[in-house]
Amino acid sequence: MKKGGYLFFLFLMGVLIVTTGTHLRADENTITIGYSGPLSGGGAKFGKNLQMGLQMAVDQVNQMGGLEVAGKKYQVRLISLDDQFQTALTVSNAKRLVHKEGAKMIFNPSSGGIFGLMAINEKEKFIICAYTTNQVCVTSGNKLIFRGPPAMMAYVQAWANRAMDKFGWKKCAMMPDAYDYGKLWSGLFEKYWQKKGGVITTHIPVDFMKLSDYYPLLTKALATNPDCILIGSSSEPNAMQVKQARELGFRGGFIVIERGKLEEMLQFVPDPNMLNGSIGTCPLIFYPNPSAKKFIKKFKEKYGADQVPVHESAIAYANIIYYLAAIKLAGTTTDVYKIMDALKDPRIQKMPLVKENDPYENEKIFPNGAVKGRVLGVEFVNGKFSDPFPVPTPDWVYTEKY
Amino acid sequence: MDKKRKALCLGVLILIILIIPLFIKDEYYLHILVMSGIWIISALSLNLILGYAGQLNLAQGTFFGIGAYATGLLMQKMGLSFWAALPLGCLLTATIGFVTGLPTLRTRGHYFPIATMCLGIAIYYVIARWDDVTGGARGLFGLPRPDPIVIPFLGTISFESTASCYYLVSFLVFITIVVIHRLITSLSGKRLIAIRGNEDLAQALGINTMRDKVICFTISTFFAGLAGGVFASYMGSLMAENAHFVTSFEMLLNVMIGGVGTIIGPIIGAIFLPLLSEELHFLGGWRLVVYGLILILTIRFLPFGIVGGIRTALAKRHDKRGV
Amino acid sequence: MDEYILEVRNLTKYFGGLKAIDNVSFKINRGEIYSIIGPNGAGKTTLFNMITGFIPPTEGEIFFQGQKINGLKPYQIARLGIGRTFQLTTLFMQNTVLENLLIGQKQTREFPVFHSIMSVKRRRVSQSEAVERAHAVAEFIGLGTFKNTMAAILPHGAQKQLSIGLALSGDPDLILLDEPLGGVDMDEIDMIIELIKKIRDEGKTICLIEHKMRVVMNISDRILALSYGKKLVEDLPEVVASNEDVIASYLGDRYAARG
Amino acid sequence: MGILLQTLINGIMLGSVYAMVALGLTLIYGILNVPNFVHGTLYMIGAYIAYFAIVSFGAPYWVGLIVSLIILFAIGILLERIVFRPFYDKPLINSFIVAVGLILVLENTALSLWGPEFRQFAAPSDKVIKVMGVMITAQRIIVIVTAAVLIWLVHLFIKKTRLGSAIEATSQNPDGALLMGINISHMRGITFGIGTALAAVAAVLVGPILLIYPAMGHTVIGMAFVIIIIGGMGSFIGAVLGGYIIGILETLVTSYITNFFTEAIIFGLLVLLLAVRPTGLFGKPH
Repeated sequence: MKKGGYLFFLFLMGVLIVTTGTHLRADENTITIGYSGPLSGGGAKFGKNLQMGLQMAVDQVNQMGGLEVAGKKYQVRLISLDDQFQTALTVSNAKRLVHKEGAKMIFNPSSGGIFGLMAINEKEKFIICAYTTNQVCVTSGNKLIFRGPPAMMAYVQAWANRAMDKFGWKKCAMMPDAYDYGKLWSGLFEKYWQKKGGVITTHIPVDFMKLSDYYPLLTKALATNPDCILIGSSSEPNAMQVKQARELGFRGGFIVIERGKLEEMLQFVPDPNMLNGSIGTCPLIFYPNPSAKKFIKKFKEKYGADQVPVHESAIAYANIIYYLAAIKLAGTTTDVYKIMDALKDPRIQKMPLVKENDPYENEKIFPNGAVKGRVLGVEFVNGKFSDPFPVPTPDWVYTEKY
Repeated sequence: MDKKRKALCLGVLILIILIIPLFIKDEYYLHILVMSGIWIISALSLNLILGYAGQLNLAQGTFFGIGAYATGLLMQKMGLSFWAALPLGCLLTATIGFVTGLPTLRTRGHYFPIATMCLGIAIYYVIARWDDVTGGARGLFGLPRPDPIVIPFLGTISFESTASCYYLVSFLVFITIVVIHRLITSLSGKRLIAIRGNEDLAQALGINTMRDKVICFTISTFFAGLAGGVFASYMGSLMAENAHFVTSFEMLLNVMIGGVGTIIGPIIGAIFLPLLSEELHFLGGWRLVVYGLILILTIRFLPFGIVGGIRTALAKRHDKRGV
Repeated sequence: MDEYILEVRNLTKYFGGLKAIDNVSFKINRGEIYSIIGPNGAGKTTLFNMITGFIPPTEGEIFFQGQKINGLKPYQIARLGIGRTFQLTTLFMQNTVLENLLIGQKQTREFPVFHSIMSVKRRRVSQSEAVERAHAVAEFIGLGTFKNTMAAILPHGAQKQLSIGLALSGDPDLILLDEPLGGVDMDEIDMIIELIKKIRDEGKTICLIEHKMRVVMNISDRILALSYGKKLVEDLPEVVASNEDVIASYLGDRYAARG
Repeated sequence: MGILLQTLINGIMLGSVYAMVALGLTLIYGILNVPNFVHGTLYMIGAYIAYFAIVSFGAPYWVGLIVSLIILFAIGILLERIVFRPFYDKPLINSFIVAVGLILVLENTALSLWGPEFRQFAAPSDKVIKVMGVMITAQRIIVIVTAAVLIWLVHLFIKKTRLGSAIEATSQNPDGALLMGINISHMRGITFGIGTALAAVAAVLVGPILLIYPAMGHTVIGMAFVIIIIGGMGSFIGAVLGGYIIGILETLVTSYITNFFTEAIIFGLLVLLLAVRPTGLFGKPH
């Protein structure tokens, strides 16, 4: 072994000793929020968007002097760990966050990770804040889960209704992403579309993690002469798909699953008119309510004027605000069941922390943990956005199994 | 005298392993220990084919995944008990290992690692896309922990707690070490070393290298499957990513950084590296950058891993004393 | 039993368009030292590789002890009783002399993996037999004092001795030695020649590829001369040495060069 | 018919990218005898450098391409010298680990410095041309033509220059170059540089069509290895032909059979191919 070898060996040992020895253990006056999400790899952008929202809520509360719970002031801290969308890492991270860092709540944005956590969270006593539109996580009976985003079914029906009733589309080619989320979404959509008398001309799941040339798939899809295409990845791959479909001569419309954002897609197509005839979620910036405006302002103050917040950040932000409000309401930082009860307590909407900050002015949280929020849709026609239209969210889309 | 000392050391080590859960109450550290046990089994399995037979199998992580999925599916879809599903899952993995080993082991040199890498990718995609059986990209959830063992008059051993899983995994690690140690110290083990050293010469000496490689490959996939099966039951959920070749990389790193071609090396690597990766979390986004640098530097200065480094150091000291 | 230990009939080998071996036939008698000579590229090593199954012949047949062996795998041929060395000294460099010789033992090559893991007694018995034999071979080839030395750090001559020992360790009837004296010092040459003779005296047959003419003429019972894959002559040393074709194609060059 | 033609053109465009990436990989393999797993990551870096040249500094597309080519050529030489050189006499697996480490370092540095956002730069022309019912954008024609020209240039370099023929000789017979009196370590650096630059050009060419993000290298590296195996590792013609074959095959399988099991089919076929021909289609036998 060379001389460098010894030194290096010593260095390695040193790193281990230092890192294992010095840990910022949560002291008595800290509330820890754990976040496990994709911070590297293909999903990193999504993960970072969420993280920005989470961090913003935490910083805001700390700036106000912390959170007062049962007469005692607490500081809040966020610990983020990378899981690259892998369930095993999510579970490992959660164990670390809960048992080592003292977190009572874990925020996670993938249905796989959430299912992994649901297997242990009641036993190991922590709350899951689920960022998913998947219905199963609120209908499975898990008592320690709450879910931020609206139910998938609300979007499915609203988009399908709009596409058929307003645009008169009948033939739809489905090109959702090849992962769990796209599969669930397109499954629900297919059933509903056919029930309404529509035709699914082809179903081509797209793996957006691969080399992203969509010509081969689009060539195949366009050969079936669809009126519209259902697309469902994040904004940029969606935009590529739109652009390439137009290049191949497609004139119909696009139904955009809510993970994609029309305003972001707009940045990535050379001509806005390419997006004509698209249905998707309404950008947060077009939300008319003052609290949304207030959130955008605060977001830009924190992250820079050129940063436009997306729903991921806003929903994550709202979730933390709710969670912290629930702690205050419950008067305990440790009893997870009491915190869960407080979350569902109608009084929480009246608390100043929530009332002043919730960008969505969420209506309530169902006993199963689903947050009922305000959802708006939008269309893109003639090179610009239409006025937002409300997406109907009857209670059953939040509470029933489908 | 030497034997006695060895036995004593071993005894003390086993005692320490047995009483660890009495001192470590922290759920998180116990979890890390269980995971280390699983990584140890998988690292030893890779080390058998890589360190002794000299074949760089980059599909080992995929076999881990096959074992995990096989065990999980046998429990969930066929309703088998863990105690039946685990051996069946390992056998199934070994069977697939045997069938895929036959064509891939025909290749030599750099073609073998890349052939197995392709094999791993192909199988990964089958697992990731075969919705009806494997659950596709969403994975498998709600896999049960091992069924309690009922011992008449004494009570039952349940595996709900992490500590009990720790004992189960430790036991399996022990079995793995014994089997692999017996294999490599036997005359059959000498054949593997011959294949690693020079395959042509081994053939000229009358060794059926193809048969021995296939057998070794099959045994090593069996243990990869064992690690996977335990993983499935312990974690309760599986994703196709568990069969991805990134898992193979991780195993390979454990083996190489610990010390390839030794029994203790992969064990050290499988404890040390996951711990290092965990402890570097404080670096945030730069964590994997530092981790990568540490890998490069380790392999640069300690080409035979931590164990290799310690050995050379000891040999040097020995030499100095001798003079 | 057949008088010939090895018979090669009409052997031909093409590499692409190149004819490396062209219709060569010969027989080796039991117990003799049989040498194959020829300039570089004459096809000597190719011949060895075909006899030991590493390369399939394009045409022709090879018989060992009356049994047809072409088409068999190298390990099968080795087990029938043909040991060989390689032109470049080929050893298990990272292992000791004893370990090298242990690998070559019959017990080693056939011991089942199942018994390695499951049995206690069989394992111990075979192992001690093999170790005992390996010790014996080490003594026989004259490396008794180097038993625990790693092969890579042996002197070149000792490595050659060890490679012969490896070929010998499976107790074969026929041993093919590919340039056993290649690159060996003068004082080590005699040791290896003695070793070859000693092996012959044990009743084994030896087939030899060698460039050192003086040695070949000295120890061989018969010699086969090849040139560009063709058989020039096969006869007693003195006859071969005086053959004009041989002198022209091979010896001539050398002797002429030495002037 | 129109669809088949469209599919074939899609395949050729994909094949052009593959051929360039695989060509770089195979050159490096031929000389350095290491399977360079970092190749995909360098492809990513190449795309980012062009992005910064074009978007941040306002350089024209072709300037961006050349800047990226030159910088990646230099990076290639540096990496060879600093990272890979100590490992030539070590077993394959050591350079393999180093490659994995390097991927982690480069990719996560890119992630930390430049963020996870998807990026893209504009094509020099957005025109869509319609011929015989086939739609093809100008950029795709640029990709196909530039790739063909570059491959031809590399071919000329290898056949006509002294250094090039030394590279060819070395990859066919490692002792060959010594006879020609060429400085091997010098040649290794140059080859690594050229290989890396080829990956960079491929990335810049598809930059306006695909998305640029830190993990983008993963999407090509697996396929590139498939290609150089099919072509026979180290074989120039094998890599180029293999690139086009796999590009077209992948597109055909995707369009006509399944896009769900494309990889399983292609990688599975490859394992079978290796079982029949253990050194690839164009490779020399052991």
